[in-house]
Amino acid sequence: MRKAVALLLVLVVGAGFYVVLANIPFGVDKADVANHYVRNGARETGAVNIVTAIVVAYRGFDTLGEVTVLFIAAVGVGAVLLPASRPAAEEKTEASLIVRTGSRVLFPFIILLGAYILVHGHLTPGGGFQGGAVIASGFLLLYLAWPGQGAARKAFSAVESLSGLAFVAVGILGIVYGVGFLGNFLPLGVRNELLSAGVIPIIYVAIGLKVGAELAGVVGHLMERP
Amino acid sequence: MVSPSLLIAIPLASAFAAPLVALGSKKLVKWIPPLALAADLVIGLVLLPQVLDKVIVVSIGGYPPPFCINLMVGPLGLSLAILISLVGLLVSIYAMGYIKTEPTEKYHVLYLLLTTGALGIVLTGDIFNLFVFFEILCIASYALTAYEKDRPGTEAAIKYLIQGTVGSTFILVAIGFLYGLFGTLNMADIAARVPSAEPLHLFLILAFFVVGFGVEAAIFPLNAWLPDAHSSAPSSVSAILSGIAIKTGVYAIARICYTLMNAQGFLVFLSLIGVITLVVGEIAAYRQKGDIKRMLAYSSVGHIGLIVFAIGIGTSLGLFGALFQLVTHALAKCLLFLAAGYMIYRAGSKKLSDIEGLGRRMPLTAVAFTVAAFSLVGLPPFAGFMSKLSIFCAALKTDRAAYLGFAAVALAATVIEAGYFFRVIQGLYFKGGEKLQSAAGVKEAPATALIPIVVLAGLVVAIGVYPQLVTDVLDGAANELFNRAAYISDVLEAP
Amino acid sequence: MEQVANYMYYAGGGGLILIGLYMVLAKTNLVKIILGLSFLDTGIHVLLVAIGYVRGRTAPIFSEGIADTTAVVDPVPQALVLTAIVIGVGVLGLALALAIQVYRHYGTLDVAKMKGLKW
Amino acid sequence: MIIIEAILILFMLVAAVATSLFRDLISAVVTCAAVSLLASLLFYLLDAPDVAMAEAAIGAGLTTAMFVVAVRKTKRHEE
Repeated sequence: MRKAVALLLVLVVGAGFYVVLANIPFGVDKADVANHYVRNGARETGAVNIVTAIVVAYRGFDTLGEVTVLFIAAVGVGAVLLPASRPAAEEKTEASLIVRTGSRVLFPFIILLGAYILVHGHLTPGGGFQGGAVIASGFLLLYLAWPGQGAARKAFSAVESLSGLAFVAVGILGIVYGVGFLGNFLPLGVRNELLSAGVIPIIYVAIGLKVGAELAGVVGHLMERP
Repeated sequence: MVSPSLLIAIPLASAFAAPLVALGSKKLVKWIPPLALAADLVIGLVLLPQVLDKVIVVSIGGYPPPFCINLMVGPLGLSLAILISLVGLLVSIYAMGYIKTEPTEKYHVLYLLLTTGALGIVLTGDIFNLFVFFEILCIASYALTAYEKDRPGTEAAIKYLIQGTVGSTFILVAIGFLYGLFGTLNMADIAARVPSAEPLHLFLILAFFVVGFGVEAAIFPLNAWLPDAHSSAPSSVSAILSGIAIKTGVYAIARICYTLMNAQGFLVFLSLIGVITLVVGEIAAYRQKGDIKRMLAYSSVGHIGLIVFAIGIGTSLGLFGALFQLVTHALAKCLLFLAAGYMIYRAGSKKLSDIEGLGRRMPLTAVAFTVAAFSLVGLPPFAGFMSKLSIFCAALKTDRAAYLGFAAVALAATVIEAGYFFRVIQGLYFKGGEKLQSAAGVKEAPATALIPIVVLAGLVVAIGVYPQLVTDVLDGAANELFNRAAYISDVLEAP
Repeated sequence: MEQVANYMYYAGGGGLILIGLYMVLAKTNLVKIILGLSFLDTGIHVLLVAIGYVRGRTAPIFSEGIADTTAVVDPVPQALVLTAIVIGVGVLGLALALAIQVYRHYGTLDVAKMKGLKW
Repeated sequence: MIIIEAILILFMLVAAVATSLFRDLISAVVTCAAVSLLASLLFYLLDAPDVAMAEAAIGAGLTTAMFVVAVRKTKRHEE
């Protein structure tokens, strides 16, 4: 019964998809506002990766909202799970020697890779989200190797807070400089150089640290709590 | 001049700072939401005269509107933002003493971000940005519903999360389709291009939107999560969910139907959904003889139905009535949940039979509860009377048989509503005398709870006696929603 | 063949959404339902990126050596999807935390066996 | 080229159906990760390298880890 109703609803929704999608041709240029970004994005923002230019400069407000969503998820996972009882956490068996040694060797490289990705967000594919996710997976490795160690919970929440505040502070500095919230008030610099594109690298590093700390926090909460 | 973007930046920055403050002292965190929301309230009130004169369009990022996200600070957005800050401020004061389950610092952060999400929804002028803020609101409410970590709360939260996420999916699909058809995400820009599209496609996209936002607004038949979530959450959370969160869903539906899509043909259908929701909600509330919060939750479903019905009338007067009802219901239902919260806390039970007779032990709380209940039923001289009256006037003025019929049904539903509220109030004052001897410890709520309760009760009476407090602003707001050509030109021709 | 080439990405994304929707509606195991939610997300991401794709163009990155006039695909849906992916992982994390909590209370992940509140 | 893309999409859908059919939740989670990985390949083919990276790191990596943790803390088999 439940399955039949579900199937019927799915079919109705599918029919709706079909009707609309049939009218949106695939692989054809229908971009309108996007053409402005493509033509002027690199010049206006200084970032050669147009996706980064959109994510951080043109639609930076979305990104601010979206790191907030992740922040809520990290706080919320901590709030809805019961607090970890200390003895239970210590009972866990340690991982094997291979895992521990391996993660000790790999961890710095993973963090380095993550940092590279998030610093070069305006020049190459990648950026804050991807770099942050890589950093978080480095911490996932640490959790696996040393379960129940609590991996510096306070440091995580401090990084989370500071990078979030840095993001908002850069936005408010925009108001102070008269270019509006989240506007760019720094010189654009030379294209394709690491220190170019105004506030984009600053904001993307803040996003990367925040996303990394938050994802690591979500995974950590899930793994540590009973 | 203060920048309206501070309305969102201040609560966000405060929420981000809260974990740092918590590292120093956990006691201080509970002061953050009231302070941030008070700052917002002040900014909103300062901007109000200016906005009533001329709308403010703020480009975020410093590029002209179709190319970046803009805030549309018009009479509608700003009046709702003021309502959200006001209600949010009062509930946050209440929560300072009410929330005792650990980790309290996380509660306050989540609460502040929930209100931030609501503020973003009403102020933004970009459809994808609206989705992002909607997600902020939803995720914060899922987490807060499960905050007590008890059995009903957790179960209600997972139900709410599943249904809400499916709803968000529909919204995102609709946004994708809109982008595929029009190549833009700015609401004014889309609105300007809508006439070029085929009606069938627009109808389907609108249907996806209404289903998506309808989950949060709890319109029938998407309201299954609401009674559980609103009755199982802590009372301060129920208050903000019933007062603010579901209203943002209604706001989004109204904004999309009027400004974005200009869906005149869809409005009768919307009214029909509203009336069905109203009847279902009120009947379900009447049948709740056990749990007072569940009864209040179903009553919220009913009132959402009434607001949606008024939105569907499709005249400027109808929109005015809808917004008026939205404001009065937000104030009154928030008050009911706050008052009920401490009655439940003192009586130690959610059962209607156990709070009987509390009227003599907690006089102020009980009087406030009565005021709010009378306002919701629509008795003069309380605020609810004026708002219901304007909705029925608007429905009668259309002179269309369908709306006259709907209005008659809605009136009948109001009678049902009066039935169950009078039952509770009768119990509060005239029953349970013998039980009170044993419950000698039951005393009045503490000051942190009484301040918001008394202020809200005062507002409900003040608006009822002197409706001009809000009618001028709401008139402007209704006109903003009704006059989409002005909206488009305000945004796209902004300097 | 032409038709297949034109609509296969839409079919992939839309199909994933529909499979996810079916799992959410028909399954009773909470982890399965949450897996369905994850498919809903992934499906939309594929759909959105496919809507922004333009044949015969390159990725929207003007690195050194690539002229500014190079034709690129639509970058906006990609930016939206980046945002949506991160939102999705937040929701999933919270959902799984709640599922663990539900299991602690009920000892089962089967939503049909939860009698606390009406489903 | 189109054939390869079509096969990838088909694999993705098959993996998704397999996820819904598996009784063993760990297997279901692994096929779900496969769906994410194939989606990330599709993003790459659709000229979206940024999205491909994010989907591979977040969708296939971290989400899978979270699912595995959740399944380990609850019950492994769907009854």
